[in-house]
Amino acid sequence: MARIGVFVCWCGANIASTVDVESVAEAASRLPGVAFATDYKYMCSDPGQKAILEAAQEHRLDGLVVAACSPRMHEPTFRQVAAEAGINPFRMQMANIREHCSWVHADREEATAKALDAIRMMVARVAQSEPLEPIKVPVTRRALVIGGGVAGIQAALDVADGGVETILVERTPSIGGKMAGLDETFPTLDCSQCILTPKMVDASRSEFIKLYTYCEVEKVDGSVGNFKVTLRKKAKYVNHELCNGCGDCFHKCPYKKIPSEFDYGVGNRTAIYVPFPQAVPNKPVIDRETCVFFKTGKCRACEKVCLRNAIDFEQEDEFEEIDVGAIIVATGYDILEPAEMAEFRYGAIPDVITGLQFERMSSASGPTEGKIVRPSDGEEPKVVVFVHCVGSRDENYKEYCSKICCMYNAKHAIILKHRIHDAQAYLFYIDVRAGGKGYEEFWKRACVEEGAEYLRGRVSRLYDENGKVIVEGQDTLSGEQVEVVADLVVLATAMVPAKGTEEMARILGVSTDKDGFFNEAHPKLRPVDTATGGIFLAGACQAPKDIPESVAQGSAAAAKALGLLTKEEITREPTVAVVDPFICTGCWNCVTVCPFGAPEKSEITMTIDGRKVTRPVSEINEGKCEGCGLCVASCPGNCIDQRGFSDDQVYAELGGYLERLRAALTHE
Amino acid sequence: MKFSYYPGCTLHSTGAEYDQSVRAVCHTLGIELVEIPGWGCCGATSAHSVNELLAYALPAHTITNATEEAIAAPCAACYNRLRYTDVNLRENASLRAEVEKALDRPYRAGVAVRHLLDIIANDVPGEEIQAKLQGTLGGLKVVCYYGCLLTRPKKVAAFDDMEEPRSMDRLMQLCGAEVLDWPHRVVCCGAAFSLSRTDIVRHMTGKLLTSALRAGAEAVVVACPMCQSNLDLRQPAILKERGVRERVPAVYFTQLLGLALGHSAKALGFRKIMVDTSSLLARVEAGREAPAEAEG
Amino acid sequence: MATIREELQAAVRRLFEDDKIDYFLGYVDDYGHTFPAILTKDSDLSGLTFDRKSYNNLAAFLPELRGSRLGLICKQCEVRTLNVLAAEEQLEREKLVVVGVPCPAMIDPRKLSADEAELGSDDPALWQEKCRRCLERNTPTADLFVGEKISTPTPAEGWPLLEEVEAKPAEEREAWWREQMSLCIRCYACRLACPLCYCHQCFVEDNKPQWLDKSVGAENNLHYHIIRAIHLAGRCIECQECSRVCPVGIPVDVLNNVLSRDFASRFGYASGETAETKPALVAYERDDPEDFIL
Amino acid sequence: MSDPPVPNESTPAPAWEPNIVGFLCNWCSYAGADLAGTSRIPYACNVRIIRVPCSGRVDPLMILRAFREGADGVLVSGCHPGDCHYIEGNYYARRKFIALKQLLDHVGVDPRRLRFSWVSASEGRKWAEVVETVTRELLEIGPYRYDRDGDD
Amino acid sequence: MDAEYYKLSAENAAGLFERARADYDVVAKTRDANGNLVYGRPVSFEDVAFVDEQPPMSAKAFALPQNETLVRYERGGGEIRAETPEAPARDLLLFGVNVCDAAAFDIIDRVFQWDYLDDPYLARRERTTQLALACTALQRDCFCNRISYAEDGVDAVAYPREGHYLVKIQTDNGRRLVERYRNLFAEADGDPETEITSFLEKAGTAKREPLLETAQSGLAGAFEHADWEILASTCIGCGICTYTCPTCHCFDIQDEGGYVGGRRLRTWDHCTGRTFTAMPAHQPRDRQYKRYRQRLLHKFWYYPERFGPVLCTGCGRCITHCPVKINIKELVEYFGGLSDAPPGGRRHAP
Repeated sequence: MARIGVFVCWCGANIASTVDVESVAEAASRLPGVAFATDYKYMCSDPGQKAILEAAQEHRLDGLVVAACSPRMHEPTFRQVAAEAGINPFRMQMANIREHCSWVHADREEATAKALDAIRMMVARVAQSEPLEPIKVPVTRRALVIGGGVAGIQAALDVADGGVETILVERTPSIGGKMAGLDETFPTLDCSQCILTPKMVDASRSEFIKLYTYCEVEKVDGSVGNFKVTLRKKAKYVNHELCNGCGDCFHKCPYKKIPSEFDYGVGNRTAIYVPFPQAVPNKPVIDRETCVFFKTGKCRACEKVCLRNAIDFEQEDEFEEIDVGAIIVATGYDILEPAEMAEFRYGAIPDVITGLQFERMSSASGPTEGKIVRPSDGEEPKVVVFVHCVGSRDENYKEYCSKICCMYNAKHAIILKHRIHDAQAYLFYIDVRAGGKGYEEFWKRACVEEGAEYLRGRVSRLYDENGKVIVEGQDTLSGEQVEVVADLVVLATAMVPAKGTEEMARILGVSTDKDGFFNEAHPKLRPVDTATGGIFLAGACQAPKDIPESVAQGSAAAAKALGLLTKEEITREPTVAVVDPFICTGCWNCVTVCPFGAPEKSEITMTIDGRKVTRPVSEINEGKCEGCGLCVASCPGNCIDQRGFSDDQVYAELGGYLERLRAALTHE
Repeated sequence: MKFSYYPGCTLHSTGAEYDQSVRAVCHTLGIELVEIPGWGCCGATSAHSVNELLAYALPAHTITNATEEAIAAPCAACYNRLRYTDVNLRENASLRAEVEKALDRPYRAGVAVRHLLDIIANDVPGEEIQAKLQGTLGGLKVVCYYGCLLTRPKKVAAFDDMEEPRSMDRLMQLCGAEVLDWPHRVVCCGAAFSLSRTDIVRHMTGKLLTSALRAGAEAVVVACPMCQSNLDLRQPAILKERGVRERVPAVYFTQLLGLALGHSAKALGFRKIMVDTSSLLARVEAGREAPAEAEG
Repeated sequence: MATIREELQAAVRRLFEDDKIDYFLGYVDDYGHTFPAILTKDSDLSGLTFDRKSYNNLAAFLPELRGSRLGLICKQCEVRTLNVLAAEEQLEREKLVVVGVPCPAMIDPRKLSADEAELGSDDPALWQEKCRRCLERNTPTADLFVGEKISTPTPAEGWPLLEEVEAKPAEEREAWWREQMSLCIRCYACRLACPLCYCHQCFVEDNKPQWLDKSVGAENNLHYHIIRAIHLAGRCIECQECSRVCPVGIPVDVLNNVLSRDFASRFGYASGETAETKPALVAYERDDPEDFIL
Repeated sequence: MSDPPVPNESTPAPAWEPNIVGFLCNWCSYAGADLAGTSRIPYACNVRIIRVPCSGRVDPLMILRAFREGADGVLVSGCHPGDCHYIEGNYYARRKFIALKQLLDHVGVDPRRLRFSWVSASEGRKWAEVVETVTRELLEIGPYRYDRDGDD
Repeated sequence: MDAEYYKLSAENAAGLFERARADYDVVAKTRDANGNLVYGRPVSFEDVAFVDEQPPMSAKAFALPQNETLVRYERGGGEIRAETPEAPARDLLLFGVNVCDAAAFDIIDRVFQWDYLDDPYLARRERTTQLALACTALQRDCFCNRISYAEDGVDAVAYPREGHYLVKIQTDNGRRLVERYRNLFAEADGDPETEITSFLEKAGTAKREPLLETAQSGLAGAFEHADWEILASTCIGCGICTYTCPTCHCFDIQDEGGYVGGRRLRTWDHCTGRTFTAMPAHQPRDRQYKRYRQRLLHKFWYYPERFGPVLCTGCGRCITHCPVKINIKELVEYFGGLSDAPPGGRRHAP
């Protein structure tokens, strides 16, 4: 017979005011399995906890029921007390007689009866509770960062700072992401190359960071602390060990008219190329799609000039399997394809460009060496129209606000003024959102000091008229129809998740929201966690975000990862499912329902009637099991049970309450 | 195909040529039109800016009188008002009760309201029109002007893309016209301000006409009598103000379609167009004789 | 029917001679009954037959013979069952030789008189109720078809007994089911005759915890039958063996029909149609109806 | 060791009170009930709560056992679809509830005896209203008496 | 005691039924709401079904009910109250039951009076009187003619003749029934014994060699016989044969309820089930054919070896209602060496 101690708390007057705590404690002392019962003013206080410890000693208790507040409040506290009293923490249960009872039922007699029932149920539950130890899972002290933008770089640097080996995987030939393509950044107008390049170099030099560029994540298995990741290292056709980055090859490459992805088509690149001068690693790759050798087998100009014969056309994609303990996703963003919105005639009128294209023109190392020009005739634009919220805050496209366009439009207006002193900027906006530090002052500088003309209204239509772009819109403040004859129009299009985010979500088993951004575990309290343990988020892949926030999230995700990786092993809640292989028939219902892939197909060999029979059976991977109990309820043969929420416990709880009813009923 | 025909006030008066060409084209294409007995004015823009009940009761009266299952409305304004009424009465029970009290009889829900362009461009198969062509439009250069009511708002008038409609362009292409691209397909012509604020109409229509001329158009094809009259009525004065000597007649898509289907210009009411259309008709004639490659 | 008997025996003998199978699962008639039998290569095949009393769903014997090469006679009932079992990975289809037969519709044993004159007649009123809804009389996807194919009459619609019970008001339905359930002796023949009840330990055999009382009684019996019907949701192929074998004549398959009809109309479940459909209760749609949820 | 006096024995038996077993999911509904407490929202006292990790953990066996042991009503409450801490637990649960409800309705058990609800952690008031509704409707249909001991 | 013979006219039979209802709780064959034949409690003589057909459930339940509360306990107010249900208050008359059902009671009385006297069972048997009605023809699956033990131990057996029944009384309960309604019975004339023998011959229920008892020695050596696996492996292990059988009497003890109150009850169990002898370590009869073999050998070897009669009255229900129609008579003959042709011709590899 169990020796359970029942401790009824007054919680000052919170419980005692409506529940007759003395009579409940006295009644509880006579419950089956109860060796001792008492009540006390504040169970969770120090004297309260001491009282439990003493009683546990004196009455050799092996289980505790604390009738007080909600377990969501003090379960950890009293589990700790149980541990100190030498009782397995999972043989302590709390009976919720405050939130679910005294605070919501005024009738003293009813509340007391309900409190006693709650205690009766918990005593029956503790009597059926197996002692459980938290599951220990070894941790691989290595982190994976997916995406080499500013968020990814920051995360990798911070994790490396903690002395943990970090694999930084970047899909394009160089890390740097979108920020590398920017010119000056708001609100300080310091040049992004100057503040980003040092971090890129640190990342490439750090002894703890291994850089995998031109590489994608193919497959992710395992669970928190023990992920097994398959990487696809795309063929670069250049042996980076031999190459010293002299650049002869891409100077010699005859094919110079390939639109550069990095410049968003503003400039061109060669087939063998380095995306931008400050690229890290500063070594070229050959783009198989545009290199003529892969079409006709001729040319090989780069191979001829390469003194270190680093060119290797026979290279194949390579796969590498790595073990990591934590994964930080920093896959960044793309912009909504403006061609979808016919009214802006992007693509039809050459002088209608996107914000990122404007950045590339304004960048000193960009294709126009910093000169702002009209793509149609290369002339300097005198009148430039900047259009806000193109595709954002629009029920036909993206409902959300992309957060950074107001600021970079103000920045563009300022840059335009600096580069072309007599140029006039017109900005069509709905509301200017400048909530960051120094943002309001920055925007005011654009419209007051730099003379940018802010027109509050949406642009209804653009069309070209003898070389000019006529922008029809409305200025709601003056109520006027407005028509601007512009030399150049810059569209601030909506930020959307990077291409391939959906695919990455499927590989990681992480869900995405209605707009395709990764789902954080909790918008306010766990913004960099995901629902899956050990996978963290950083940067614009989680939602539109500016550089300061992306960097902050990079560090936050790193802190989370370090919190996990600095432990030898991590403990997980032991309330996981367990399969009885002898009666499992291998129908895989559990495998189908589990959202975490915990049930795995294994085998069992039994001797029946003298013959050895091997059968497929399910087995729960305790590392992956989150303890939801879905598989337990979906197994027809009840072959799976859940520790801590076992069928026996639920049955006992049910019986504890209803048995009193049944006895009363059979009196009739 | 059988429709209840709702001409609307203008087609029995200033827009008579639209009515003539509609009846001619529908007759040739086998679309039976049964004029709605006792139809009334749809209220146009004036009603819904003054009295909401009236704005819904007038169209409701016309819809309830319709005998067929679907109504064909050639005028964009009537089409828009009838659609608006039908959608709102079905969704808003209290409004419906109020309108039924005003009409003193139940509203006949479930009648489909269709614009004539939608019917001809989407329901009549292209091959059928092709088969019935007597001659092409001889490569006449045209731009198609839908106006702002025909494709908006999306919830009510959803038979073509709101920003970039193409159904009339397709139809004209079918008839052998050279359809030019231009940016002002759905920009407003000033509509009812024609009398109260003529300055606005002159400004808006001027922009449309110069844009059409700039695109090289020899005719602006329209599908709404209001747009036609704004573009046509004061064209000489408006263009003179802007120092433009060329003229570009605004004609109904049914008139050009009628020509292609072999009806005579007189039967299609070309003479009623203010801007002289004789050069246009000559151009079509010339284009027809000239061998095919000349058109290119 | 005589020719079927000879053709069948010849085909099975060839299968054994060509060493294609270790066992053959078919029907044998002796002492006035037709019953399932497991034959080996040296069994006397003279009893092997297929007639209108071959109701048993032979798929119910697969677990015992799993792993060995097995030939079995399959009506459409068996084929649909094999599909469900395959979807739940309970059999290795490549080890089975499905012997197809033209199924003339089984006679309801409760309508057989002593001299069994009814076996010859073609009156649908004598058939088992499921046979009126049969979609395909000749075994689809058979590896080997014995006998000539016969025409399949147009399948009847609906579940007569279910609709009859359903038409009663709630109190009458409760009384009717309470009376049926008071007859139940919990012999579990319905569970053990069902090919889809293959769990090694059924919830009725559990005693830790003992969710279901062992004692008979209208409520205990009802709970047992409800849980069994739930476990067959979207799986039951309506072979009606459960009702046929019930010694006290309770139409237990009506409960299965409640769910198979509802899951067919609401979620498009056609159990046994393909070898891929997962059981209904381990699947969901985001827009499943929830009008009953507060 | 005697058993505690059964409360409603000594005092004059009040008019019949329905006994309801509530299976509440730990992340949303249990927290919602806690919130009803912290917000001091009074509601009927008839529900005894069993905490389960997810509404998907509730097996039809438990619900039927509750009725067998003397409950007059059973309420299962979980997170709103889409909010489940385990992503899709409540979706699977809902499919099971549909099947069980269909069968119990068919065999004539009053549909108001077995209730399901989605209550989030921020819906304290809704939890109180759910309990009030379920209790009030059970008062209308009376105690659940199928057959007590079954030995005929 | 030696048998006594009486004549009971058809009208008096109706009179006997009506008058007996006052003193006895009368059970007879009748049709239930679904139209199934059952041993019920018909209210009037017209409702009694005079047919040879047996109800699916034998009359066993009137001596050994499927559920029987042995003790009900309740804990409260400091002590535990326990009460055992009293013995039945009224006598029970099994009116017109099949002979094979009536004969079964005497066979299983032996095990309930063995080293332990089963009070509830014996109390019920004490107050039960059987007035069996002999069958006019052997049904398809019946084989009472192959069991030596026929009407032995039955209180009274009525043989239908033209317009009257020849009633054979064999026990005190039987005589007490006749004495109670002596005026309804007339002295039997002529030679009742030969009349009965010729009746049995005509009905086909007379004994026919070789009786199944003789298979006992053969069965003793058949435990390892290879054909058990093939001939019995289609058995699905349900409880039909045992629950419908008039002589199968195995039961399980179950406790229901809990600390505060509940009951201990006896409920039928069946040796063909997977959990019957499932020990914690393992289930000794781990294959279904072993469980079926146990049922057959218990009936035709272990029971007769210990108590004399075979544990079977040949009623054939276990064949009629078997979902896979396994024929126990055929198997007893085959494994007992009475015939060399296995049923359905499925000899196992030699």
